[in-house]
Amino acid sequence: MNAGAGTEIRTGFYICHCGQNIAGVVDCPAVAEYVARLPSVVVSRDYKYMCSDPGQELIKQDIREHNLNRIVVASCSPLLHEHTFRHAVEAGGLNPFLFQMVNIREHDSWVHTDHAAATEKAKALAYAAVRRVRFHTALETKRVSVHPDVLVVGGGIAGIHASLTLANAGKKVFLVEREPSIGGHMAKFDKTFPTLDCAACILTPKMSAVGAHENITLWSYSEVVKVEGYVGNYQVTVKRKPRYVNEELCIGCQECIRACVYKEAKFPDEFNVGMGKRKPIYIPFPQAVPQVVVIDPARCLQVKSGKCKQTCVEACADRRAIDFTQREELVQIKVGNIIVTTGFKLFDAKRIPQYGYGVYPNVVTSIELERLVTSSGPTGGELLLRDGRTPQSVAFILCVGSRDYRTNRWCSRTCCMHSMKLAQLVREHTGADVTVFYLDIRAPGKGCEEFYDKSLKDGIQFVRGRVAEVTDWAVTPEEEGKLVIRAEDTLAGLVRRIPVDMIVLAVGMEPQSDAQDLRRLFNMSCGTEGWFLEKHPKLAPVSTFTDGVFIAGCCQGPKDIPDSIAQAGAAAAEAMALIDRGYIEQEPNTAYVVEEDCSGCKSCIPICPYTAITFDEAKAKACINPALCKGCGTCVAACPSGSIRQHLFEDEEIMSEIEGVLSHA
Amino acid sequence: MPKPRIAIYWCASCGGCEEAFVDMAEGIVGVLEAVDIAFWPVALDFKKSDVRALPDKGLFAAFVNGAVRTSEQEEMARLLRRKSRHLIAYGACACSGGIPGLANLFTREQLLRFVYEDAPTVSNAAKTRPQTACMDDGRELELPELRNVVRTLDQVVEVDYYVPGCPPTPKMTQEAIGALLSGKLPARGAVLAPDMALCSECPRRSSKPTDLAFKAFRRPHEALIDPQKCLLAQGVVCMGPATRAGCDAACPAGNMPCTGCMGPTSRVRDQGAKMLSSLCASISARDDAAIGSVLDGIPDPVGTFYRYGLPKSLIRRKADLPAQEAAVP
Amino acid sequence: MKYSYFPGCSLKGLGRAYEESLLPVMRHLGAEMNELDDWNCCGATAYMSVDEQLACVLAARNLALAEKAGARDLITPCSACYLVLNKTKHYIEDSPAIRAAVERGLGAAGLKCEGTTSVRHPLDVLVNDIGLDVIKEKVVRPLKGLKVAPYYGCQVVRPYATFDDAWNPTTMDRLLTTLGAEVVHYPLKTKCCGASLTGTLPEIGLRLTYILLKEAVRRGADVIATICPLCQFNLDAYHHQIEQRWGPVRIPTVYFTQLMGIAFGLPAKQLALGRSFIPFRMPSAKAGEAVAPRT
Amino acid sequence: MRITRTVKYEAERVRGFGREIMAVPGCETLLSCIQCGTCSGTCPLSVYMELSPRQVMALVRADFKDEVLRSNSIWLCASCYGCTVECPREIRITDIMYALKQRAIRDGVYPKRFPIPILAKEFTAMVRSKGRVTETLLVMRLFMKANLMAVLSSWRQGIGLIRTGRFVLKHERIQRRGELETMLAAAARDKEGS
Amino acid sequence: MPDAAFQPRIVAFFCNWCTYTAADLAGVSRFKYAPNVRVVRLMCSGRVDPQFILSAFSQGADGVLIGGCHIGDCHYSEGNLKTLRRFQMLRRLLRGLGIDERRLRLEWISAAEGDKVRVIVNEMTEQLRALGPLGLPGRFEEWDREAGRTEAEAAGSEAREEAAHA
Repeated sequence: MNAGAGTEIRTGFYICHCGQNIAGVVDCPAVAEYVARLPSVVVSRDYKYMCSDPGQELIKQDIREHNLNRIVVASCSPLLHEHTFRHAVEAGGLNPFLFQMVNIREHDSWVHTDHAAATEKAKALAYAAVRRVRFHTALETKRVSVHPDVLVVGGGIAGIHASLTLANAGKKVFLVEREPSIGGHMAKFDKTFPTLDCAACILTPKMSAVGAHENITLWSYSEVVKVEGYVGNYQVTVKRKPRYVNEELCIGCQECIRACVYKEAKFPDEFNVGMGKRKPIYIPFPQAVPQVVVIDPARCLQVKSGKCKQTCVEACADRRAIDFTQREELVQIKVGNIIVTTGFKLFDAKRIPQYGYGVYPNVVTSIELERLVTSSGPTGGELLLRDGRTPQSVAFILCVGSRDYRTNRWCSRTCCMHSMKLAQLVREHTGADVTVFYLDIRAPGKGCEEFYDKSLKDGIQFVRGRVAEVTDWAVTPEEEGKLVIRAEDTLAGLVRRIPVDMIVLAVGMEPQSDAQDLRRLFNMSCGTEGWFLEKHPKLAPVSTFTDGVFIAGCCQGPKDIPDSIAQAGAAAAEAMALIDRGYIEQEPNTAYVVEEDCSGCKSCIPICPYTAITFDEAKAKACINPALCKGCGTCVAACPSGSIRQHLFEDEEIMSEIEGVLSHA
Repeated sequence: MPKPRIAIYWCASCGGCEEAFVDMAEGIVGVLEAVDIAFWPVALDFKKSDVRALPDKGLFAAFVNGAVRTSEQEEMARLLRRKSRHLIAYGACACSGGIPGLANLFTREQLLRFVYEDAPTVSNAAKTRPQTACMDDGRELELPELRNVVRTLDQVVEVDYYVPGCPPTPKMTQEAIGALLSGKLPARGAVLAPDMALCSECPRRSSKPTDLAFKAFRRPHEALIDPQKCLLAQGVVCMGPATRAGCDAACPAGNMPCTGCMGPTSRVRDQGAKMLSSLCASISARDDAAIGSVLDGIPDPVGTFYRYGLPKSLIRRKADLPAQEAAVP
Repeated sequence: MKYSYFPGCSLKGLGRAYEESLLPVMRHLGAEMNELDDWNCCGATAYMSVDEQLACVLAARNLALAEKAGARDLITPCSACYLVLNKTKHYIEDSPAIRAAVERGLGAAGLKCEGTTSVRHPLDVLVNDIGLDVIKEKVVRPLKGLKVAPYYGCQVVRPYATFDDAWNPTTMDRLLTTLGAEVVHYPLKTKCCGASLTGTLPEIGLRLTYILLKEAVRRGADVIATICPLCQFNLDAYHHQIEQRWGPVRIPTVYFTQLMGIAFGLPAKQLALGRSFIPFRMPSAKAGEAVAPRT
Repeated sequence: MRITRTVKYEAERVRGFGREIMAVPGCETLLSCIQCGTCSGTCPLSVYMELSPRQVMALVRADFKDEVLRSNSIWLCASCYGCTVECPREIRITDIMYALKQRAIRDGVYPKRFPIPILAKEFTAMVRSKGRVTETLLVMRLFMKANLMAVLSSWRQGIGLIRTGRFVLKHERIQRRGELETMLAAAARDKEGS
Repeated sequence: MPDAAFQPRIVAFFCNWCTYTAADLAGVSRFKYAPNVRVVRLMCSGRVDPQFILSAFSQGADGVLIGGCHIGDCHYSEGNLKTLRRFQMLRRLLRGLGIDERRLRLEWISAAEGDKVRVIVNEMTEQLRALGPLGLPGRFEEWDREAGRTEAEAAGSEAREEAAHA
């Protein structure tokens, strides 16, 4: 099966047209002709789609018919199809690592316009691979078992759905949520577009299911602080912040809250985005899961000063759930896969001062309005201006912190529909005139265009134009005492001034402020905008560049609830695929010490970040533990006597590749 | 059966390698019993014509030391190549250029001007320079031409075996001759020294820590060197890890760092690059400025990493020097 | 502290009260102002409208002169000059064509512009270099009870200035507060006063000015503080025409440097307060005391 | 009621005009303009313009040179840079307006008795000859060229300036006027040459 | 005067996780850049043995580009930091060897920075074009011409001497 030493090297070369993707720029037949004349090349062909079944069949057939023992395929990125062709090589009866791939699509035809230069480049790269592959040897992949438990980070709707999907399939899940309750942004919504069904009605049962599920360990008020290991075998450290309430003992009766020394709720309440009040001891919201109170250490007298009558402890009586001795705790768990669903942050409307948020009290954000129209909100669902009047006219400004080069370039995707939903709720609650200032209405989701149509028919006015500013200075009598919007109605071609009572800013979505830390923690990538980067925008939308780490929901980019749930399900399925197979195959690209060459100089030992290299005192040689080696090759480059080598990236292989790329103009 | 004939010749070298033969002491007696010395200009009065007179391959072996930098040395290298069955590059200069190889950092003109004019100890008001030809008493006299580029022996003629070191130790020399005579030879082109780095035989080896991280580099004269402890662990650049064994770690044993005269192992193409790679990877500094100040401790990277091997390194010579320079008039 | 000083044409003409108050204030704070030798007009908005490259060459001569004088900072009080000189620096950096034209032009006069001199507004220098602490120490007569509308005008904070926000600048607000004045909420602080149009299209320019004055009055301001000679003239000189059209909106407009001088206790005649159409008076406890000479 | 036909024919487009304007530093982002109207909404003078700044941008991008150069919009721009700092696509609209003004003057298509381009030209002429501008003299020249009646309506300002000691009748000028002339000539000559 | 027709050769060593992926992204995004770069994929920039760089130069590269993950983002924790240290010393070494240090470039390019690949490759191509060819293989040949010359001469002088002795 393997070409042993001394065996004649017989190489097969295949160049893929990829339809016109490659052949449109690179002269594939010319490259094939050129390679055919290179030493050791027995077969050289060009073909329309190498990754297709007939393309792969070609390789298999040639291996048998021409007794090939090395294969080179020039096509797309190895990150995309290396596995495909390795399988084909293996199916043809050859060790899959006697294969080398040449990237002439992403690195050549797609990025160059000069056909002649691109063809020459393809020849050089092909030549390099043909030279390189001569040194390839047969290798075996390593199999590592996959730990069946899964960590889900973030308890918004995506995390909840992913956890339940996995748990219902019998997998054990750790769900870690930073806030005292799961639920995320969705828990704050009144109704959901385009169906106008009540957010709480569809979310609450799922939240309770998480709280009650025997396969889910819910750690709220906790954060992941360290991730070690690799796919199938992650060791994760979770920080559990003290909530000063024993979760096992608390039954959520809230007697303690009533008993708190603070008689009145006086601190801004996070759930109502600062518009409501709570006490130092509180439950985040009525449907919170876990149904357990939490003590705010920044507000509680006992925590802050140790001087409090502790009436809460008294009220809890013999349940003894309140525990001021609680300290931060680090817990270690082992999991095989991680699903990151850490969500988004809302754009801070103060960053666009022209809109007067924070200056004019009746300029509110969309999420504030959401709380103001909810019956569980601070006003009991009555939409009022700050002075208690009912608004007669309300304007929505869309794309606040979206599609703007100075803040966020992207479209936040949900604001159009979200605003239309709120506009309908405003009309329902107050009958006020509603004007929506928009740039483009984006309503591509299922049922969304119909919802737009309904909004138009309901008499909501849509003005196409980005609002330039919101002021409180009047030019005409009807503007007195109102907020005045100045904008060009671009469809009418007129600059307009429009006085209204209330303005709602449809703030966009942003990556979480600690997204960069999370990215490092889980070894993911972020796009330039800061959203977590999927492995492939189409083919691997919930995978990341780190195997066994998946993403779902808005941490990957703005999306609505149905899309978040769909991704969460997909991420759960990806994790399950790994768990149910039970093992993963690792690239055999580990480094190894050639013992008889090693002088025992120990130079390599401090180089390894994984402590995979140890010094064998008895033999006075370095020794690499292949199970710990991740294959970076840094020690190979560092070994001063050339005694460490690396499978798949041997010195001779790389050197011949360098020689190859340079030997052709 | 006549004894095999050998030749010993020097090119650009300090004479230390010739000394190494003598340093075999009584060992040389055994050698002389086994071979006839047919050519050894330093010690015995043979002429070039005597070598010419030999049939091709008439010499069993020729040991050539020194780098090749004059026309005469090239000529002699070719002659000895033709006349000998085994041509041995003997010593660091012949193997990899050695100290004379550092002349590849300068042009011939720069060298001549310094040596004959600018050096502080020179008094040469007439600015006389060596000439390749001149007339004296009506007779034309010739001097070999100094080349622009210093070369290793194998950059001029094919070499069969290498005996590295500055100079090779008597033990290595004896072993090499022994191997030649016994016919128990490795593949052609091999280095007749252990193919392992020097640390394997260094007396200080056990004192090297496994968590070395360089905070600063010191040159030997800048520090009081602990005679027991690994030199690298003391921040002194020791080329041992990137240098062949075989010298019994004479320098570290004598409280000086290895400077790399034995050249790299067979697996390394460029000794300096490898040492640089290993050394720099283990610097503890983490940002540009801090790394820079650690590196300042190695003020002459070329001289440090390529003390004996510049002509044999991947770049061979200072690349921006003019390729050709008019021959000395 | 030594600074090079580029007055610009206005500070020698209509806006001379600006220079006449700026220089004593800077001197009082120990800053030396050296007027740039043989400076020329920056070109303002008008030259840019005719030929951009030549406008940049024209402006670059001043930058080159400042560099030749070894100036690190060039103080430029006029908003238009400040914008044009900064814009020229940006254009020289961003546009090879303009850089080439500037090099050719300056080269012909044996000059060169390498961008080593920063163009600074006195407001920036006063607050960010000299500092509010130093200024506070010099205040001997706090502007207690004086309600000021801080008016920055358009060009100084945008688009090249880096010392403050383009929409809601606050540097002068903080300075005025330090002087003891009360700053009124004035959302029009960067709205255009229409100065470049008042002379040519009075109907349009006057209306823009009127809104600024009206809102300052409506928000209870006693005085408008400005940092631009054009704004000052525009807000000050056309009250008659404005009143004819829309009724009285009488409020004085002064340079912030004049208010600084008053707070520092500098003699009124050093501050050129008499150069305004609408006289400014401190509403002090001793009611009726005029800081400005009556006219 | 007068009825006009407003169809635009391809022949009316001046191909490459948009591209020429976008070559002004910072203006290449005009291609990303999403016609949101923030410029018009921000502009204090858009309400007087024949074409709103947004429409100017659209017409420039679509190569409708004449429509843009002949409109009063470019001359009403007071260079307050509000649009430039507010544009969500960071298009340097003010600078585009300058580029349009230059081309209008070059092509001579600006409204003839319209005072703003006259001011620009007078200003430029004074700077070229004296190196500095004397505002009072400039205004008087402008009034004489554009509108003699305006002198009469501005008498109050004149009197006020005399009273406050700001009415200057002597030209401000620089010393090395030759140097300035050399510089501008050198820059202009090579520009034409290239 | 830089030769506009000169096509510099750049060997690039890109790490698998960040820069190689970024180059793929540049492809997917159809960013166009100069065809002068040839990418050798390694798992980590820490695998870049200085021998590879010198070898590339000695075999005709006019420039070498190393691309790795940003500091702090290395897939292998700190491989790129080791590269940074080696790179700094290599630049000093190149200076000593008479090779313009701008011919060796180290760039941190994350998987998301497809456009940065375009910008850097174009920039480097232009810069190398301005620097002109390094052309080491040609230089080696030129250097060795003086030695080759004597082959014939040697034969000639030998013959002459022999004639004289005869």
